[in-house]
Amino acid sequence: MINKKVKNVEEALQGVQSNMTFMLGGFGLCGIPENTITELVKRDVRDVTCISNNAGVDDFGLGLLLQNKQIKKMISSYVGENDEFERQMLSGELEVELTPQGTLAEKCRAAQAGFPAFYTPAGYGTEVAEGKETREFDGKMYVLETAFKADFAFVKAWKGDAAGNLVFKGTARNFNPNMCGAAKITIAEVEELVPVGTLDPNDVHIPGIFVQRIFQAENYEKRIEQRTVRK
Amino acid sequence: MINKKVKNVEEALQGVQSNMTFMLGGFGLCGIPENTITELVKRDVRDVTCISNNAGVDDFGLGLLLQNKQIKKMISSYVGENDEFERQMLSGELEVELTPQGTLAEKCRAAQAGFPAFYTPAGYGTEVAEGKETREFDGKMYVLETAFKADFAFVKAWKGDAAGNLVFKGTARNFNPNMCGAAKITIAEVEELVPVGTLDPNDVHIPGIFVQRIFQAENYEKRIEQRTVRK
Amino acid sequence: MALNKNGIAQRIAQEVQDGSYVNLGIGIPTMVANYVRTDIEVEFQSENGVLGMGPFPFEGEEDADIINAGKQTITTLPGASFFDSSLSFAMIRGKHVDLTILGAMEVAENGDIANWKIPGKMVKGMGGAMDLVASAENIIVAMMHTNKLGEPKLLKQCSLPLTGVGCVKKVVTNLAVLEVKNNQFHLLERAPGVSVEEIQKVTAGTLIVNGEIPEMILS
Amino acid sequence: MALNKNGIAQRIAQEVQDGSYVNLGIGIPTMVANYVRTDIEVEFQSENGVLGMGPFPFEGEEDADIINAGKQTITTLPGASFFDSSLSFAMIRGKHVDLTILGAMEVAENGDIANWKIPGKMVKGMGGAMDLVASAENIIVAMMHTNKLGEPKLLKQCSLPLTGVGCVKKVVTNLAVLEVKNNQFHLLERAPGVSVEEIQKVTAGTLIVNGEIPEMILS
Repeated sequence: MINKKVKNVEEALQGVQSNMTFMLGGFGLCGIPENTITELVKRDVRDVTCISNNAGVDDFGLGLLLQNKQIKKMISSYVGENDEFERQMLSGELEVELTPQGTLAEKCRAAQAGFPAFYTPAGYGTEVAEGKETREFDGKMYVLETAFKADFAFVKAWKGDAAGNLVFKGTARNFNPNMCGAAKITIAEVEELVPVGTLDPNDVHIPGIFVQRIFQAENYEKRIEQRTVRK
Repeated sequence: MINKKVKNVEEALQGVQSNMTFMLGGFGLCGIPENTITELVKRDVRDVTCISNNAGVDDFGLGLLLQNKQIKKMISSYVGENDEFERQMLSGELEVELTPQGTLAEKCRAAQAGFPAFYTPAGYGTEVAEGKETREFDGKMYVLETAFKADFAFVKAWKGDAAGNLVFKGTARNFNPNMCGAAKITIAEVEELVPVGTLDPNDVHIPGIFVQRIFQAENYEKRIEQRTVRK
Repeated sequence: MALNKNGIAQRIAQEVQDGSYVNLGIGIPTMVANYVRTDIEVEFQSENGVLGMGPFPFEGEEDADIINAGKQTITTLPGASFFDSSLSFAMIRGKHVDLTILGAMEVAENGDIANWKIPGKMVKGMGGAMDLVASAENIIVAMMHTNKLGEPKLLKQCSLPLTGVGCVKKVVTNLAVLEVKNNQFHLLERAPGVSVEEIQKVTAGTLIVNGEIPEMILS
Repeated sequence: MALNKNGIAQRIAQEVQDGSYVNLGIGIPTMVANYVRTDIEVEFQSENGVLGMGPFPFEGEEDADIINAGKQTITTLPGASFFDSSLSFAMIRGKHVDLTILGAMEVAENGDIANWKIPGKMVKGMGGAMDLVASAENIIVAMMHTNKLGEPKLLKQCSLPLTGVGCVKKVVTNLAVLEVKNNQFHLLERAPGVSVEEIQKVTAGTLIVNGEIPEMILS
């Protein structure tokens, strides 16, 4: 068993630098690597490009990095719910590349799986396809999209072990598994680091080979964006 | 919950006809849809194309369909261990298309996921790439491969429920999940059909949306090709 | 009388067929789930990674790890499953989801849809909408017939940046049910008490009125 | 004296680095696992969908659902995982597997490898070999230096249909350890008691002999 366990978030984030490209798991505030984001805010890491489906809210998630003006460019599918984001985007401080959500997921998976490019129907005939190769297969038009290239992938799992195996919970899974192994180095923070051998090999969502470092996270706020209940 | 449960293999195989293209899960004899194959042998279904990583052995698995001369063409990555296969292939009775194993898996997944084509490095510079488009990305050469098209996918799972959710065991998983939803109709045979609600939603390997029919299989021989033990 | 948003959702619910997988967009589409007949089997998919969504949780039972694409806390029904984003869009792109219901800013008579961007305004992004409209076999748009200024949203050609081309099959508005085919809007039903003339007046795209147009029946 | 197959496996085991993921082909490569140092951390991947393979099971403990790519019954170690074929080749194609060890019929001085097809004979197929050699960062070939007729297998150019182009980094045979670079075979080590001349005689590709060539050390 190859040991991926590191002591804490400080040790996990060794080598993280300004001007790098990061992938961050999560959908809205669900399943985001909270501990990693908190540590990135502490560090003087600037002008980074973040690949993340969303951009957090003003005072939580990636919003914290935005407030701190650490982000140069966001690659996302949906960036509402964030005033500071809007201000920086409209003022031109922040570069934004909007990508269809399924394409975003697959650009991660392509990087993980060694595919340089793939054809998808999403965005054909729209400004998303501008400047991209398009092509017909069986009478339908597709857009050629390329794999992401990133330095670090930061993901959050429910459980994990020192071998780097990960298990996710509910919809906190989302982009996290697709980002594992999609960057040069993948760092996983987990709610519960369990002893090696306790995860059922059939139920591992992401085998440890895709993860370089794993650490037991400290605590999770798990903020809910839209608390909706029935009467 | 949309009910996919059918009574037995006879009901499951409704609509299966000669000249169709089938996908069959399994690696060697591990995780093959035994009940489905037995039923296909009983039926007068001829001149079928089978997409399957292997072709079984002489008297088990797809070898049974070969003995019965029901197969017109095999699309596989490895077809050793089968004398009747060899005889039919060398005599020209059987058409064989050999595909790198990773490409075979991805051609299934592409069909499942709505990708018409993808670029892979496997087979570049070899006869597998002959007649196919090749292309350079970042200084490396790739071959354009297209998604499979099939009428039926026959898969075997360990557990499943009436919603069509599937869970696989060990390396009997192999191609089975990648074939689910990769054909017009996917039929799953399971060792154990469990009550809906008993599978943990986090541990479902294939959500029911990819499966059209599911049935409780009768018994499994689960023959071992290379019984290897330590002393 | 024109329908309110609940009325639109109620009418669209009639389009949901037994045994179908349905993806509901944010806004009116989300409300459709409340009106689907209870004697048919339907499963709701949300692109953030859940199939088999149930109703909102009871107070105190919210789980931050279980949300829908609108980031609302949800519950799941027996037979539900969770999965990653790549597999979620495999369901969508691979045409395994049978029906997509979403909102729109504009729909053109050729089935084009615009629903993600207003130039000069803050752009929030397309989310999963472009993937959904590019692949779904059956797309129903739920929207008001006109915008806040009273201007038509059913057009000869979209003026806003497109989300997808030639993909919308049906539109249900506060005034009408329309089928989109052969580069025309075909009027199928009127909202109760709304005349064909009223609908024609606020429809900029080609409107085909064939014979007597029945009123919607909302049980 | 030329090595036997176990000797080749033993020598290759020295190439396996601490902390690496390794894919072993059928034949001699499978035997490498028996000789890897026990004080280093290595995980074995098999393309049929398992990471963290252990030794063969004890008699009576075989499980038909747990096999390796050679269809042999295996066991798994703590920390193991099972996965589908698509994810398995994501590991391989995505360069997550660090070292691939496989057999060959021919290797050319430019790193080309042929190991899947002999024209006119029954063709069994390439299995995962083409995916492995097209993507692995580090590929070591384990083979006999000559074929059954005594003819060289280290060639200027492969005569058999290729499995992959320019991909082999190192070859370990019963006679020698050779590095493949700059379109040449560089002799690194000799089997105990085997002379440079003997190796030269059965090597058809360009053989570079730089200085004194040490004998392999097989502990």
